[in-house]
Amino acid sequence: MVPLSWYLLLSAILFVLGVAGFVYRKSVITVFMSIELMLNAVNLSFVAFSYELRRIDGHIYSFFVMVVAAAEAAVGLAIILTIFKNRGTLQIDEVDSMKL
Amino acid sequence: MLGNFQPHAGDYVRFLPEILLTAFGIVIMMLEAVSSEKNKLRLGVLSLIGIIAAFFANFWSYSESGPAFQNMIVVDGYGVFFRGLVLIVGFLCVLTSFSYLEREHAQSGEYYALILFSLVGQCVLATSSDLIMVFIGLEISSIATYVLAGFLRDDRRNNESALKYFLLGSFATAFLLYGIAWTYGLIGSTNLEEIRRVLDQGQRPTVLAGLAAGLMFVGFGFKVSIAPFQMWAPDVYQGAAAPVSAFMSTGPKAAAFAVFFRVFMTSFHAINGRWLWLVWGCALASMIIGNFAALVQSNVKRLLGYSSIAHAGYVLVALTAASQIGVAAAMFYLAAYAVMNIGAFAVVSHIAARNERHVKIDDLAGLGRREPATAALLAIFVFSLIGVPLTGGFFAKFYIFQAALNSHLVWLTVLGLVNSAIAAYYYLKIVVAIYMREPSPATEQLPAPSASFRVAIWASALGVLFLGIFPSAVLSFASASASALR
Amino acid sequence: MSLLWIVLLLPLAGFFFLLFAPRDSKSPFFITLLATIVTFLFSLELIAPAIGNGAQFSSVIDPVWIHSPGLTIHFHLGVDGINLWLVLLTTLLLPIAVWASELMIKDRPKNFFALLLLFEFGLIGVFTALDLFVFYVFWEVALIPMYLMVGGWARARRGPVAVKFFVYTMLGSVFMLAAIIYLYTQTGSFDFVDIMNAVGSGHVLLSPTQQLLLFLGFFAAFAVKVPIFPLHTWLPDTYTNAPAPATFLLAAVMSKMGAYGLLRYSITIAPTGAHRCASWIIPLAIIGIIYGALLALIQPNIKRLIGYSSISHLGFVVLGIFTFSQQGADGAVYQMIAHGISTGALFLLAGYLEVRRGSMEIADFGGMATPAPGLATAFMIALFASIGLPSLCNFIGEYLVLQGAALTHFSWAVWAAIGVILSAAYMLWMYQRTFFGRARESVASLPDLSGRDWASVVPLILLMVWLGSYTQSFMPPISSATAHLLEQTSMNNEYRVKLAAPKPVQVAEVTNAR
Amino acid sequence: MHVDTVLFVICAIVSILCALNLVVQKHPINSALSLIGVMASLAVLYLLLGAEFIAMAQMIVYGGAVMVLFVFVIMLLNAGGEKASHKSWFAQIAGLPLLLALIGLLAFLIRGVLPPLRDVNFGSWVGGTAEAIGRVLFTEYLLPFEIISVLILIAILGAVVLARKEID
Amino acid sequence: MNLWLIPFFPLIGFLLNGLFGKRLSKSLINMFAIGSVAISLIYIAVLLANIWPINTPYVDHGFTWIQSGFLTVGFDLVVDRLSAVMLLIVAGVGLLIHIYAIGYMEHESGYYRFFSYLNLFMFFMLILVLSANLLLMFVGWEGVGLCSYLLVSFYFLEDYATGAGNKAFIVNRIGDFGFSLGIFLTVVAFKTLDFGKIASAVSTMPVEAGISTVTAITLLLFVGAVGKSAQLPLYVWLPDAMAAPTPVSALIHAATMVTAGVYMIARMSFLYDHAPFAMHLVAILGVLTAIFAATIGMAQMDIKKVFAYSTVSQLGYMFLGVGLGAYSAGIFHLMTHAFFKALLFLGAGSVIHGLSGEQDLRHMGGLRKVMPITCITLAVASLAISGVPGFSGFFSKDAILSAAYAKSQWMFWLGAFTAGITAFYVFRAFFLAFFGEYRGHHHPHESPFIMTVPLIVLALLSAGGGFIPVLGWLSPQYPLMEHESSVAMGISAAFGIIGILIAAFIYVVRPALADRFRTAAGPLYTLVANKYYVDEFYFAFVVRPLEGISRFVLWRGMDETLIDTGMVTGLARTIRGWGSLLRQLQSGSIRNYATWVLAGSLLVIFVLGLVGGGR
Repeated sequence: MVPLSWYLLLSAILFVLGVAGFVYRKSVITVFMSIELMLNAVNLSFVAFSYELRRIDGHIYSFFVMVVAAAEAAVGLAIILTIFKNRGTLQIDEVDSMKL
Repeated sequence: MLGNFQPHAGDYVRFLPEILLTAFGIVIMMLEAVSSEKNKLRLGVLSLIGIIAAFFANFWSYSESGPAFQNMIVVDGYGVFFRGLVLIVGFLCVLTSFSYLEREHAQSGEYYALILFSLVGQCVLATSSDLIMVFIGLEISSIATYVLAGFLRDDRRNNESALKYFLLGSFATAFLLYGIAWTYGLIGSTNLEEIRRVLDQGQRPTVLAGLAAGLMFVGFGFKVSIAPFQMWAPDVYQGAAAPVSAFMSTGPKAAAFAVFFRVFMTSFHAINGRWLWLVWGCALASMIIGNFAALVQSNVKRLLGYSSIAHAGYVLVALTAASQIGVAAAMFYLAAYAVMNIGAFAVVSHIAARNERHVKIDDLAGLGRREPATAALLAIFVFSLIGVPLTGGFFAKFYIFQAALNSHLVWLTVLGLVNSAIAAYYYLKIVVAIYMREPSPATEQLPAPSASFRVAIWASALGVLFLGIFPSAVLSFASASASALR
Repeated sequence: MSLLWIVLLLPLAGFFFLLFAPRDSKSPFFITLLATIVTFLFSLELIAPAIGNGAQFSSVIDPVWIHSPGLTIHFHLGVDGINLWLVLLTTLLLPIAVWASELMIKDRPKNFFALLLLFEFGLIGVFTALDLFVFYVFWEVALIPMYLMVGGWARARRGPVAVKFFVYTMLGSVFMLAAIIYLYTQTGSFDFVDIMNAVGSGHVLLSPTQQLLLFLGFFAAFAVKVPIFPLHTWLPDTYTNAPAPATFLLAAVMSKMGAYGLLRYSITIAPTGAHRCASWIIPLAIIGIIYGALLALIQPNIKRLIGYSSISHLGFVVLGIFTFSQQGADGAVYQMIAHGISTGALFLLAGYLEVRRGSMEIADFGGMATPAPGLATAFMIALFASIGLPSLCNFIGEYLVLQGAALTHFSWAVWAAIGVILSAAYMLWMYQRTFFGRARESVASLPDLSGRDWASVVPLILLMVWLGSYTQSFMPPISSATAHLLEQTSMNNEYRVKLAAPKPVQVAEVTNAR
Repeated sequence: MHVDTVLFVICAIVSILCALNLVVQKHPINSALSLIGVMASLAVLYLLLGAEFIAMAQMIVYGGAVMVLFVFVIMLLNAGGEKASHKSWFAQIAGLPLLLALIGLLAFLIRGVLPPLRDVNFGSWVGGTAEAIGRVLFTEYLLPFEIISVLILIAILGAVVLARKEID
Repeated sequence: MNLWLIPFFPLIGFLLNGLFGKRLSKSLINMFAIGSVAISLIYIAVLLANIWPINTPYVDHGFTWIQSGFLTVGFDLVVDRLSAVMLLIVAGVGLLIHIYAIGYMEHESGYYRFFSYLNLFMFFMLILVLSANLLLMFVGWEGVGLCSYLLVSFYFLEDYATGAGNKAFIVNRIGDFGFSLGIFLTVVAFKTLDFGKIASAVSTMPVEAGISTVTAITLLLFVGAVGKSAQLPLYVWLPDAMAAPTPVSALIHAATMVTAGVYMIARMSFLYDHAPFAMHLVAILGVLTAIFAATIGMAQMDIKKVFAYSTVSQLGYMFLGVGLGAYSAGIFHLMTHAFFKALLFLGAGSVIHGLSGEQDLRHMGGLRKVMPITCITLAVASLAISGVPGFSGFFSKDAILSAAYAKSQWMFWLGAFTAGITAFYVFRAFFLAFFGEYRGHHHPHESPFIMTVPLIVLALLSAGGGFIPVLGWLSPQYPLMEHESSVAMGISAAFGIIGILIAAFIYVVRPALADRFRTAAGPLYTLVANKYYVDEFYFAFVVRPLEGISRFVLWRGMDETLIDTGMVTGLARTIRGWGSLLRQLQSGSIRNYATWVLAGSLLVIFVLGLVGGGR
């Protein structure tokens, strides 16, 4: 007997933790993973809501989100590779040559 | 039972532009592998053909307008307008890219393919009538653009701009997605019309609707680079190659605005009392941040990046008006902005030598003496960006502020107009450079402008002047199709 | 093809034709000269109908320009007694400017001539526009070429001066744009005539508050353009650094744009606002008169001096307009024309001085009368015209303005008339230091006006005498037009003031604006 | 105490702890592993919510493919731990309060404003079968399903463009 | 008959000489210059003969000059008995002086320029005299000022000349400021500027006790007169104006232009009659100026300066006359003064000519032998101005003084005393120039025929001019005041003769006395010799402060610092400051940007979720 709102709360917490990871982690890869965490949290909300609504569109959404996540992962990691090739570092704070 | 889900011909006609673009993109991808270094140009031409084909398909689909694929997309005047707009943007950007790719010795096949695919995403955005399509279209256009931003993988600025755009973009997309999730949970559907219907009934708690709208606002606001989500724009536009910046600042932005307006004017219309003030503030903030910060820039690309923030602010004024005229004004504005901004970026990419060494305002000095024609056209673009009459920029601004005043937004209008006057200051620095100073080394050793470049800027200039002098046609179409957003 | 079309489009046609002319040859000059002269000849044809029609607009053209659901704009142009002479002034002075430019502009002459033609196009449009949207369009169109001329050919500080000039004007005009659009949202039309009818007949009622806002919106643009103290500081820089022909046009015709706008639009559309604001505008005008004169007194640079003097002169125009009296209005219009000719001539001759000496500093001159008696004489005549010697042009304007002021409020006339004393002081002092005395060797060998130069000066001198001694050839259309205009003003004013007491319901309130 | 309550509590705690670990860990590899933990526990929760297919996909696509990719890249670049930096001071200072505000806001909205929803008990609704998903995917969601292939195409193309070595 | 022809001829002369003079021979220039004036004089004579006797003003309505609203100003000319007298004086004396100038200017450069200016002057002067409305009169009024400026700075290579020219014009402008205000007020009061209409309008009004509209108008117009006719405190330009060639001094600064003020008041008498206060003021200022200038005249060493101050003083007399209501007396004196003062100047001119430019009395003396004609004519003029019975000056001055004697005693005594002083300094100059030993180092010679003839003619006029029945002639317009008191006659004549005797005693009988007096007077003498330091005063307290304030307070302070740097540039700098502040947001760090997005999302959610209300 778990009220659904707990699930939503959990997803909110995970979402915020993802944001926290983005804001506080200094390694590009970890930052990227934090985004994945946020997407997962969103997925949880989708699934939870579709449970409430007794409809499976939510599942479809989370499925698409996974696909998108995978695609993003491919491209994102490729971008990270180029960064590493050119700068030899993954410190996100070092990538700030363009500012002001 | 599958029968009523069976797509029929009309659906394909309405979706034809996307299909064509995809097909051409794949073909180009294939040819890239087999074609030799010298006939790369053909790929470019091929992509141009693809875009033109899609453009006509777009018209055809207009004749067949209506929803398609179980209301996933809807072809209406509004959608067709923006599809046409992004296609024109793509066309001009491909043209400007020719000499750029040649200069940088980059393999062009993927480039054109990516542009075409990104256009697919933007077309989807323009016509999408379901949040799922919004999400996917946004991702398609964005991911393609991330790659384009970092296309020269050995260029540090390209990398950085790609990384920034990618990370922050996905970050914002997560917010958008969360908003979609809440909308779904609240409404039980993600069809825009459906959302509107449900919200109009007003049983749902508007606070949560506000939450959903807010989270989506973050996503859209980021894509169209309005304050307080504008940070990325200057860095990314500065880092990416000039033609890509031209593309990013016009195509995806226009498409994002299209869907932004569609969602907020259609779905969340019921609670616009909640967001109008917010938009008011964001519009003003964007104009102020964009214009004021641009005053102190010396790098033309970065300056244009800031100015793009300001222009997004102007468009947002139209959203604040929240009226038919407002929507029409925004459509017109984005069209005008597209042509003039692409023109400006095109000239910049012409001046900037290999690896874009010359992108400072000082590097433009004396262009008027070296290349009178190019200089004159650049002047036209700049004056249009300022908003001088007989250019598209002026009429767009005029129309936006007319819409604003129609909704009694007196102060926003006055402040916005004062902003546009202040903006004149930094735009004029460009005119001063090209006409009132002695030639710089950059302009001294300027390569002869390539044919494709000439076509691109002349086309843009003609577009600017056409929109400025004979706006009737576009305007009528815009205000007629604005009614799509009730 | 109405006549006004020809007058308006000939310069534009010349402009496009010029784009294809060879760069390094005489042909740009001849094309431009031809275009401007033909324009002038055609513009002469405007006189007869304008005088015939009296207060009504003549040789009107009114096609639809922009037509879309919810927005229809007519390209409405017309001529009446007020703008008739301003148009003619423009079309007359342009050939003279071209004539002088051929001598004074050596760098990229083709571009300069092209800009001159574009400028004429814009200016004719500004003066004849009868649709507020069209007016604003031309208002800016006239600004661009002037900006480029000032910036591209200035002798020093090119960028800063030009940008200051542009941004300053732009900052003013955006308020006018806001006012125009707001007026549209209230009246549903940009057409000046329609608006006047709607307002006059009471179909549209503007509350005093709205009128005040409208008026201030227009005023911001015009005040900068005139310029009215304290918005004048763009003027000395611009006038001093701009190339001589540009300065000539700036002072002679462009400075009239603002005054014309004040007369034509501000006081008619928002009379109540105008009447309210007159209480502080007139002091500003008078301050401008005296202030400009006092500053002219001690300027070390001839162009700067004349620049400040024209601040003073235009103060009279503003004063005349805001007396809301027949004499004042007539005088204002007459003063516009007179100032255009006299100050124009002064700047033209200053240009000839500049060409000869390569400087405008008074200190670099002295004793010019000995090597160049002709130049000295011409300058002397223009000078006396400009300080309002009776029987020369400026006197009529200044007299009528002051007379109007005296009739409204005698002390205004007293203060303003001080400017007349000072004008003699600064001009004569400058003349003494520039032309009198023993010629220094630095100027001793400078040439006198050539016949070619005289050709550009003589028409102006003749006009000074004509305008000054026989006003009947110019005044009747002006009077009838201003009379009509003032009647509208006062009628609308009373009408509104009556209705304003209980605030009309259908007036959209300004206060609920976000 | 009902069983799925227990399961929920356990998985929730595990996921939150792993997520926290992701945030606090200085070395990417640890973060990656803890992210996998989050995903695993989420998969369980999906099952509880009757989303079998999604649960499976979660494990296969996410836990399997995506995270492996991450770990692979981390190893490839043998990305070391983070160095301290004093740039982005704004994030350091303002981050925490903003995060707390956000979670507080969300919590308030979920607990305070959201109308009471149904309770979750395992097995009461099992709509998310592969069959059901497939049916919907090829009927209502046909277009998204088709068009997302373009996305994947782009991903491939982009990865190739960015990651491949210069041939010439 | 067309009155406009009268000024038209000189205008033609001006145009011909002005445009083509450079290429014309001297004889042709003379023909045009003299001819035009002569023709217009003849035309005047014919005209007057035709409309004789001018009982009603003869008005000639020309074209409409200005027409605005109710206000109509026409190019209307009028001849009545007053302007008839004035016309004859201007044209007659003008002609003589033109002729004289031929000789005087023979060796000057810019010969054609000089005569064209003179013709232009004649044109404007005749307009002034003939005008039938105030504005047209103002045209002449300013026009003659222009010519005076042009002729004073005729020697434009010399700074003193050009300076004097500027001074003349600007000081006149100050007067004209008042005059123009008078015009405005007239329109306000009477809605017209036409003399006839104003007169009829005012005739119905009562005589004003205190200061009111009509008084204000008259006073403002009088300010103009003060400037033009060099009265206190605006007389300062006239002595400097002696920088002009002598014929000019004779014509403009003695005979005609400077008397315009008097003419104007006589012309506007219908207004002044209604403003007793203004009249009183005119009289007082007149008599004060008379004595003031006379005292300065005693100590001047430049022969032309002496006569200049005497002009100022004599004008004072005229104003005294008109101020007392004795318009005809004032005009009468105007005429006689035109004769003898023109003669004085021309005589001085011929002396200067003979001494090739020498003007200082200390370098003259004993000239009666070498230039007898000049000497005799000058003697006649001196006697006339001293009011020696029988000579013209006697009658006119007597007319004024007897009016004063009747009206106010103190004015009379002051005037009479001034008459004495006048006689003294004029004869002082005369004796210094023609008696004693020659103290200069030039070779004096008598002037040529062309110059001496006008001298002789004027001498005859100065001698017999008193017998011209001007008073009677004007009596229909300005009724005579029947108080020819023999007392006044006697006293003034006595003063005059005493003055002459003193002068003779000091400068002829005992020349040594002069220096002793000078030393005895000491500071008083220096004070007078330096014209009471009025010029210095004006310079220190008007010109300097004005320039200083304009330069430092208004230009540097207000315009450049406060408005331009402060307001304009300041605003720009502020905005740029904001810009460089806002660009700090763009720290370039991804994490900061994300934090901003986070903050923004919070704001958005907060506003949308919790703040916004229904619209």
